[in-house]
Amino acid sequence: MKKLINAPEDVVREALEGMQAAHADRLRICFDPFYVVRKDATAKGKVALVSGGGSGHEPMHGGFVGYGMLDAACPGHVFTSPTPDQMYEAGKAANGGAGVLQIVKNYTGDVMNFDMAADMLRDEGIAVESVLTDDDVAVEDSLYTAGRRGVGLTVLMEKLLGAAAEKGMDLAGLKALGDRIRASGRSMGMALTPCTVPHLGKPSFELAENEMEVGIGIHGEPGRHRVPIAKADEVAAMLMEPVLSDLPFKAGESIILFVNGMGGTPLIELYIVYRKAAEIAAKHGLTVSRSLVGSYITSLEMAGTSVTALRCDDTLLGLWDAPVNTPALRWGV
Amino acid sequence: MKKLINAPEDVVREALEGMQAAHADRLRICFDPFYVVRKDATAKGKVALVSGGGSGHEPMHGGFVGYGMLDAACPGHVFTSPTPDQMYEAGKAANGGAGVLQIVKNYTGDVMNFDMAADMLRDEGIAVESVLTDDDVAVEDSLYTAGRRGVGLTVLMEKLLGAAAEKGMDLAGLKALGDRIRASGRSMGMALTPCTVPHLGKPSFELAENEMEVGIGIHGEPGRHRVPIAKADEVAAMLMEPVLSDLPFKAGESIILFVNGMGGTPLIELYIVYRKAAEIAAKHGLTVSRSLVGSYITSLEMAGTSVTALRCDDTLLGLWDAPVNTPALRWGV
Amino acid sequence: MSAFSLSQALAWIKAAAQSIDANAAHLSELDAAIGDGDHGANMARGMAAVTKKIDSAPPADLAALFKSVGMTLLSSVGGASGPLYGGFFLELGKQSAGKTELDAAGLAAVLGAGLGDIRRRGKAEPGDKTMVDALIPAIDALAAASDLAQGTAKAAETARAAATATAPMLARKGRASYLGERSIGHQDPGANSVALLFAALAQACA
Amino acid sequence: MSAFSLSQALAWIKAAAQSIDANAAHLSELDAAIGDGDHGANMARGMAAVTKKIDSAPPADLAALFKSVGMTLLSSVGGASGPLYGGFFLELGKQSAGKTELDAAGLAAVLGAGLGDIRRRGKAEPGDKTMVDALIPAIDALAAASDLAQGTAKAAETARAAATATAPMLARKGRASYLGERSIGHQDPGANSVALLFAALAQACA
Ligand SMILES: Nc1ncnc2c1ncn2[C@@H]1O[C@H](COP(=O)(O)OP(=O)(O)O)[C@@H](O)[C@H]1O
Ligand SMILES: Nc1ncnc2c1ncn2[C@@H]1O[C@H](COP(=O)(O)OP(=O)(O)O)[C@@H](O)[C@H]1O
Ligand SMILES: [Mg+2]
Ligand SMILES: [Mg+2]
Ligand SMILES: [Mg+2]
Ligand SMILES: [Mg+2]
Repeated sequence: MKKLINAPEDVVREALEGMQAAHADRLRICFDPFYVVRKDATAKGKVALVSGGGSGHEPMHGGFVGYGMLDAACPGHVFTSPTPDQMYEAGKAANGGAGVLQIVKNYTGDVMNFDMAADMLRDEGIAVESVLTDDDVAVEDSLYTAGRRGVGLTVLMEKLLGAAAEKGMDLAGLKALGDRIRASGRSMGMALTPCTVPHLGKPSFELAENEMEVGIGIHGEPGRHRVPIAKADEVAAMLMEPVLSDLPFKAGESIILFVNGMGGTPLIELYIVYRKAAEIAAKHGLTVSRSLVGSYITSLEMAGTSVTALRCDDTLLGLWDAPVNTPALRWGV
Repeated sequence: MKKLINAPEDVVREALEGMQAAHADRLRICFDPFYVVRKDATAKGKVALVSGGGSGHEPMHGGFVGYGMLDAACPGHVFTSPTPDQMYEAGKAANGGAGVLQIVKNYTGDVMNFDMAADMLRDEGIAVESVLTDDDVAVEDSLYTAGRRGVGLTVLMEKLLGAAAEKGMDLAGLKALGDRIRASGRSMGMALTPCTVPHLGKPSFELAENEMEVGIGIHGEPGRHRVPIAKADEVAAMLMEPVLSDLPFKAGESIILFVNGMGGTPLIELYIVYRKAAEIAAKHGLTVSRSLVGSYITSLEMAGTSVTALRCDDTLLGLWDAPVNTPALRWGV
Repeated sequence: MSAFSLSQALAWIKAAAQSIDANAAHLSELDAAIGDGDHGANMARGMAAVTKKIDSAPPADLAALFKSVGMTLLSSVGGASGPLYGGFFLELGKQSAGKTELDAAGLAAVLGAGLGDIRRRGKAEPGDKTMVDALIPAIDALAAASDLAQGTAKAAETARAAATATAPMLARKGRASYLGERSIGHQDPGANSVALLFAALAQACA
Repeated sequence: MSAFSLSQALAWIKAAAQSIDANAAHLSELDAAIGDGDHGANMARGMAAVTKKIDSAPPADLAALFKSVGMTLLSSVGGASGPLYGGFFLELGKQSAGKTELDAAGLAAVLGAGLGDIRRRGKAEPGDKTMVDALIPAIDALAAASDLAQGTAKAAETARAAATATAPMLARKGRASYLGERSIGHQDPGANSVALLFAALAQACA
């Protein structure tokens, strides 16, 4: 296992210590239990946005804590949902009196743990709402299953709701806006290589030199299909077509297009994928109004990419353009 | 070769097309010859900052074009210095009447090509100065060799000189400031894995599962020593100690500390390295006044890291904090 | 043995902690095949925390023990199994309030209530390829027995067989459900940790 | 053959382009061992551009041909070899201005001027493990000959041997210098492209 770590059991704590040292001007990190919170208290009357999930997806979520985005984030162990006590403490620390909005990726563990934390916060008289992301079209949806995974849309969700919260939107409004965003975005990902969970010490699946996995999530799990490696343009099409036809996005609509790297793929390749993804969007009659290209929701050192399309109107574009000041996403301030 | 590309010969052009599509609001990209330039013309009287180098180091340099940093960047083929005609055209396009400052990494090819371009620009009556970066302590310096490589310091140099140029500093002032920065910064890097140049199709060197290379550059070349893989804390020490003792940095001084990813290393690992690098700096009596953690000067999909320390005073810190608005580095605006 | 009291319960939890620790790598490998490869690490971390907790603050009765186990698992396991096993033991705590001894039927009833909590929370049906597929038949086997030692032995055997029998199932809950057809042919990790828990229970009641 | 004129020069450049193209992978592999693995691709891209250029705009004389080759290499090769080979051919162009025929000594003088440009620009000394180590003995060999065919053949042979002889050298210029001691044992890629150029020259003058 080739990683810049010390011991598997220390990965999360030491990375948080590094974050604390690098961003002491803006973040406060609690180590027992683990959570990341803005250094400045949440403004009175502003809804606190709390997210979290397993570690290994950096910069998500801790790197998105800051003005215009999250108020707090709870990192779990690598690929493991954090626990209710973390979410409870983070919610209490971040609460500014206007309640807590939880942004939860749709995984059984995350949903159950956040639910318990919400109950604990409500027991203390704090209003709590939750917004789910379940944008991964690679997973077949059904009433009888765990449903779809939350992936790339989570980044856009956190940015947009963060901007709305900063503008003073109340808890009910944020919940409704979050549900609208949830219903308007879709994603799909692929991997050229697997990743290695530190405490496992070996790749979570094996891929031959000429194979890739299509329809992967962000936890090193195998995808839906294993196919021969293909050119970037073909990969972009394999991801974009299911994404666009799922919602479906309709000609004339405007989208935010997000091409994400899985952690081990360099930016030069992401731009090559973006090039084709934007071309495919245009071919479908869509206007790409905003774009994001980079590794924002990762799966350790996995090589691969995911695309996310979010249908947007002027309200969402305004929220997208609003100032944000976090370690990983920053503009306008 | 597992890469999200189409054909090796199209990598640079297609990545530039993707950049153009993603950043059309702020960048203009010329395709014959290749260069990236700000969409808005350089302000009259502002010195134009032009850099460039082989591709494969993204976001450097194209991702650093924008307010407060570069005016233009010339991408060469992968790991190949761009040609004088690119630099000449980029210089002409970016010149705002106050001359052109070239920021050149110290490689034989880059230096010779930029020199030729400078002569061509001077022939047209444009004032040109060049600043070199040669911060890699892994390379032994001597009068009789090509000297040290320019690596991580280049990112800091482009940020700081960009801020100074924006504030109206003239060409001679920028050249002097650049030389001071050059004399105040040192770097060193290591690799856990090699990288594969697209047109070569196979890794530029081989590393066993239990080996790493220390003292690598950013062009996939082997390093100075091959050693057994070590813990992140040991790696941080292997890089920081030679960096700090080379200048040498002295107790009581203030530094900007930059922990860089080589392209295939995820952020969670960089924070673990940063943690120890900051600790080592503190142990040497240094104050880490600013920090940067991320993959800013890469070597395709190589896994590994480099550290850069730059001695700084209030002037440099002020320039560091000044607004910057580029695709890859942005704050204050 | 005819009754399950605090000493058996403590022996159960300690044996379970040891067995989970010894089998952590195997559980994680099962999870790597159809999930995210952390089930063994999650459970081992949780059971180690439990051991530390009950060593430092020995619980006075069954209810206190199970509550302590549940709370500790909740705040140390994470993932899907954290709330499921956490809630399971919290429910065991509630159900054994005021009780000092349980016979086979009584223990089965308490465990059944714990299973009820898992099913309420996780909404898994039998055949969905989850821990529920090992819990149901194991608890049924215990409920059908009159002797605690024999009943728990039978339950352990049943849980083991049921865990193995999850292999051909198509996962409809948890991470393995994302794999669809590709989940077939691999045993469910949670059903396997259930089998370890019941083996430890049988050992403690032998 | 006794004189080197435009037709030999054109034949040289075309043969060189073909040979560089055929050996590009080998040159890049040599460069991968002690540099960045692009020398073959750089030279092949440059010589392909040269071929295209002189096919579309056939030069009128030696000076025009070499200037065109130099300018094209400058704007298409990049790296260290771009300015070095570009400057070399530009110098050949200057030196052959007004000349239609060169004998062995004349050609050696022109090539020697080109070498001078490379040495001014690159500041490499003999033994630094660069293209200079192949150029010096090859041009010397041509200068010592009276017959062009024999002289270029001897020069080609010498360049080839000199390229091979760079292997034990410690690199002091270019990227290979970063490797220090580890550069020893590998041939210099630029010296090898020089050997290919001289083989093509001998072929064109045979
Ligand atoms: N909805 C559910 N109901 C019951 N058990 C479930 C459910 N979802 C998952 N599980 C169980 O949890 C196990 C996985 O636990 P673990 O790997 O620790 O968590 P995660 O899936 O979050 O990584 C599965 O093998 C399965 O037995
Ligand atoms: N200073 C120099 N003087 C002469 N030749 C040099 C010098 N530096 C490099 N070279 C030659 O250039 C060759 C490398 O060319 P190439 O790989 O195309 O460029 P780069 O080193 O920029 O990648 C070396 O093998 C060497 O022969
Ligand atoms: Mg998990
Ligand atoms: Mg090169
Ligand atoms: Mg799991
Ligand atoms: Mg080279």
